[in-house]
Amino acid sequence: MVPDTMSQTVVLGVIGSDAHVVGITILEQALSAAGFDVVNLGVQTSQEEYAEAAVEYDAQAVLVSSLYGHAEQDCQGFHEVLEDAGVEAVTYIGGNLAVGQDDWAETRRTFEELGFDRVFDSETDPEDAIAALRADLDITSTESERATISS
Amino acid sequence: MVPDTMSQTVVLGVIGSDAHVVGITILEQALSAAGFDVVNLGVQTSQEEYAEAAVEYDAQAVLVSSLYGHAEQDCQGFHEVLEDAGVEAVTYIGGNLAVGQDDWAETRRTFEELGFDRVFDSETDPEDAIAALRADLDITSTESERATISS
Amino acid sequence: MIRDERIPSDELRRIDEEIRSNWETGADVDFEEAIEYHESLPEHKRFADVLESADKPLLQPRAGVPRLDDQIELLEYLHREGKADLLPTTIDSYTRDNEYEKAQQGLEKARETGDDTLNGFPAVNHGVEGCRKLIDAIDAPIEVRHGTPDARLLAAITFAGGFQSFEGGPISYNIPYTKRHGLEETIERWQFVDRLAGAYTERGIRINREPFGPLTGTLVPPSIAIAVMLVEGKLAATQGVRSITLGYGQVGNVVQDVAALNALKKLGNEYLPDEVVVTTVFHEWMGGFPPDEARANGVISLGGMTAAIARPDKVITKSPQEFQGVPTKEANASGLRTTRQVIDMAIEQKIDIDGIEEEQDLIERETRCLMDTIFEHGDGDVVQGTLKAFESGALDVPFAPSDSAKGAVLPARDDDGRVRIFEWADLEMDDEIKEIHKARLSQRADTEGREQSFRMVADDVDAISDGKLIGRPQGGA
Amino acid sequence: MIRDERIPSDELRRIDEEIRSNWETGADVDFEEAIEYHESLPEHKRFADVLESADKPLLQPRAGVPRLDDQIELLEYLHREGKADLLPTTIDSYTRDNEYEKAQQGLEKARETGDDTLNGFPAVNHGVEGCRKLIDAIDAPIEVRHGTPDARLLAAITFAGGFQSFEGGPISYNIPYTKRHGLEETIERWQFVDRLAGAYTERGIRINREPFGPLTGTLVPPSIAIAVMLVEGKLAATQGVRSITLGYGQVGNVVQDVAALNALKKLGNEYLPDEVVVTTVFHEWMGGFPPDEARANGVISLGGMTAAIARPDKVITKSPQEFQGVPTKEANASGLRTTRQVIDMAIEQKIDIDGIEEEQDLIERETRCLMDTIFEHGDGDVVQGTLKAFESGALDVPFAPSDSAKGAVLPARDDDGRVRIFEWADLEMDDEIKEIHKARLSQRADTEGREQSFRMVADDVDAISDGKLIGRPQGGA
Repeated sequence: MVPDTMSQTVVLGVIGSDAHVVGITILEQALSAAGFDVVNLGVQTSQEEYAEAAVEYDAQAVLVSSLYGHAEQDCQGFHEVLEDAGVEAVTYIGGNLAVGQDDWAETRRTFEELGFDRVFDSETDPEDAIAALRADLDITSTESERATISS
Repeated sequence: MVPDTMSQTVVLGVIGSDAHVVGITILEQALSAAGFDVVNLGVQTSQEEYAEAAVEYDAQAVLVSSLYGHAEQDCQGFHEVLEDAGVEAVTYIGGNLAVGQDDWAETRRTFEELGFDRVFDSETDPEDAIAALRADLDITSTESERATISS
Repeated sequence: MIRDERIPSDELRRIDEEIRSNWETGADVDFEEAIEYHESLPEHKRFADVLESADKPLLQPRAGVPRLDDQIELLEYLHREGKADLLPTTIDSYTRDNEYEKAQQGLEKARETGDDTLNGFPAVNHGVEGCRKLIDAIDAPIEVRHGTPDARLLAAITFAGGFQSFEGGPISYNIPYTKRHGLEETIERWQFVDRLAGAYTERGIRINREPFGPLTGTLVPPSIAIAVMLVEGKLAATQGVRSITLGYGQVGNVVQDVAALNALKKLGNEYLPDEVVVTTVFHEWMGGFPPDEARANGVISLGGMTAAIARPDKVITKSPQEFQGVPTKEANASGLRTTRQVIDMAIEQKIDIDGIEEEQDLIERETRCLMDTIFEHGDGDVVQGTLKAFESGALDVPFAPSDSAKGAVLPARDDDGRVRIFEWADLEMDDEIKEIHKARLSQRADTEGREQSFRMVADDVDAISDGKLIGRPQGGA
Repeated sequence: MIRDERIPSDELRRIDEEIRSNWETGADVDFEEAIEYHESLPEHKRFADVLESADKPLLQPRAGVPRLDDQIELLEYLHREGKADLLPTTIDSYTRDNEYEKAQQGLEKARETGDDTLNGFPAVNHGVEGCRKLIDAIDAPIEVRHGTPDARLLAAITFAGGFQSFEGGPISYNIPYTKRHGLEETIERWQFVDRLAGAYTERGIRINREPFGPLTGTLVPPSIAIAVMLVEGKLAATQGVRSITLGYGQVGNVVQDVAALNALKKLGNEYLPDEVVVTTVFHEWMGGFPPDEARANGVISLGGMTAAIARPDKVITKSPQEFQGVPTKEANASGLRTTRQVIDMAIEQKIDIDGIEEEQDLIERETRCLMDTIFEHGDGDVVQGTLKAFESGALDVPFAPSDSAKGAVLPARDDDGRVRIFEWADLEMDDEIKEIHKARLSQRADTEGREQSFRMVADDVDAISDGKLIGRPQGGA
């Protein structure tokens, strides 16, 4: 195992009443394989559960997934809840974020305004999320590879 | 064989430049099985060829098939050609008789006005044509069955 | 402690009265009067009889809209234009969550505006009378399809309302549908549903019950699905159900799908009591569809071809608009007719494919391992065994959102496109069988020049919607 | 007396000059310059190379409109949206009848009005330059598809215009297409076409030739179709053609279709000279289609499934609008994508169906009977043998409109849906084989409780458009 001090902890889950589990299951596998410590909260996760887990595991990143089209309402006030709990992690959201995703630029802006650091569409590969995490958490690819080799 | 004096001769063919052969092949088989003497002129038959065959074989009926949508123009003057040749046979036409067969009643009237005794659509079973021939040529079904049995 | 035992009559009556008080329409249910209503229905509306006496696979779509008139019109259309043999009534999401008040608001809004404000037919709110108007109007048997963990009131009302078939079960409507409903709770709820169906059955009204075979709909290994079907079938039989339709969702490999349907039928007859008439239902591909109607028709047709070879008793069809969600009625009927054409062209042909028996044998061995572990976990009791096996992970379902299953087992396709198990986690299985799966996946890894990894799983999940069966690496190795 | 011998160079030149004077655009053909043009084409536009090196069945639709710009747009669309691997240019009916003047009028009217006044692309009228603009514009190989008994000028212009594949042959573009063109005449005409293709081939430009396998498209028994393919392949090879694609039209029974494609490939390699590269093309169902796009998609998908199992080198696809005639470009692309989806989902699966070898063996035996009788009729010469065998009826095609074939042989499906021969007329065949057909048809008659009769033929002709494979009696026996 990678020593705790070196590893980066990521909390992930599906927000709201959404029960789409396939995406985060695969993301969990990809993040683990890439050397991250993953806390998978599963589907139908409330804003409070994200905040509690982020505090408990001292997470560097909170990844929110939503595929059933109600992401915007489910994420109202999410960043206030995180802030109140003292969470300073980067936040990403990804999935089918609007019912009719005609204008992706607008959808992205909506979620950036809600406070997310990055917004991904449902076609995003796990690798893209991993690359973004490495950039945002200041991990070089080499470091991570070293970690994988030593594990 | 049925004696010549008892049998009824039917001339059939596909008129104009039409090369659809399946329908008349099946009709030929059905008419033969029902006891008629059949002269099958095949596809791409001209008005003159019908008239010549009707005279040569002393036909009681001339059956015209058309499936490519140009029946009306192919049949212009057909009954004059038959009359000039001295043909007194009943005449039937069947097939896809108009390009857009929306109004079948109108299509039927068109061909009746051209001189055909009966007009059939492309869904007609051979049995219907045979029943019509028996009625028009005054053959009882029993007679025909007797003929079939004696053959 | 909940066990696989028949609910006593007085307990049945007590629960029945209790749950009927959950919503006002519950008061209209009168069992004796309902029996009379069912007896008045003509033969061709008796679901179990129609299904069990069919000489070729019957087709059934999915369909549900909030208003009664619209639902009648929709089902008439699918019957007339889609030539559906059996019809569905799909229930809305609020009713599935027992939120009858919200369903009522949605229904009233639908009546006011004419919009489909609910994603299904709120049968509880329509009540016994509304249901019977539907049954009376449609000239074919109709099944209730939903996804409700606690379907007791829905069952009480729809059974009294004249429906003679009811989809779902304690595992199959829990594990894939909800996160927090405990399995023990849903088993108890569904014992009541089955007992109620059993009560009708004893009076000569054989209510058909249909456990939901596809589970999570995503690369579920056949033996896991079949084991869940056998458990739910056994639980229903214990409560007196005598017409049970076991389900299976297409994985897309023809040999494996035919083998699985054969195994499902065989093991169903073996594990369920003799007095139960076992039938099978095949669900056309339940995973992601191509975002293109032309390609979707290809996926649907492969399902039709599989059905023509395996000859299940029923096929649940998909529509070419599957990608975008709820289809128009035209697209729904189109999926039915495409399936019908393929089945009718292929079903009279003798198509015996090599390797089906071998694959069926493997599926049966795997299923027996899982059934054995369930019986062992419960010391012979299926209910306790199921609870404990899910708890230990000895029984598991891939991609299960429920907290009641570990969801740790992961599937991947082998080099022939058959679904194998890549990550076993704690799933109970003979080592010999594990070796077979490992060897088949290793063969694929060799073909693709990459290691066995979760990447295969991820690629396979998207493969059919991307136009292939197997998620091969794109571009370079 | 015309024989299967190569046209001498001077004779080739004489005919070439003569036929090029039939229409003004003939003057623009310059063989040496044409060789240079072909040499300048990139690898991915070389038809024979692309087809012969493919590792899965390539898809090709049918498509032709009168104006050059429209044809470019149509082919670009089918390439981009339909993902067609190979493209077609279907020629109009006037050109097929060598009525270049009428084609010219139609083309001019099309240019004036924007309407499609012709049912295809009049390549002779577009001339060498017009053809090359098309070849230059489209990023894939393109084949000329037509139905022309005398295609000499069409070949001269399209070969010089950069097309590297040309459908048709002296039997397959005569017997099913026209009444009065003599077979001797069409053989002579096509010897020139093949010799011209051979002349290009000698210079390194391998023009692919594709005899039209489906013939009359209506329940053609596989052995008859294959015998005609072998004859046309041999005639082309004699004239120097080295890339030959033998065709076969789907009959709808999977086992028989796979067996026929296997036999076609095997016998093609056996009967044709070693220096010829033999490939195969499978035509999706050429008979009557259901008047319903949903059902038509089922028919198309069964073709895709068959192709996935038999793996021909090429598949000619149908569109869901087949019933109504020429499809929109969207429907045409849709037929391509449905076919692609089915093939791509099924092709990696190991699907070995029992009985294919046995059926293939029967087809091969039948074909050898027919080939033997052809050789005997001609005292070893294929041309004379073909002429005399058609004249005697020893070789025949069902539902042939041509006076050159008796058209007296009649097919019917057996109880499994395979096409057998019900009326042999004078077709040459071993008695043992006739007994096999008779027994299979008798089995069907027993199943249906009726006598073997032409009614079966009539019912079978309509069956697929009515939604079934076999034309069973409707209602009572």
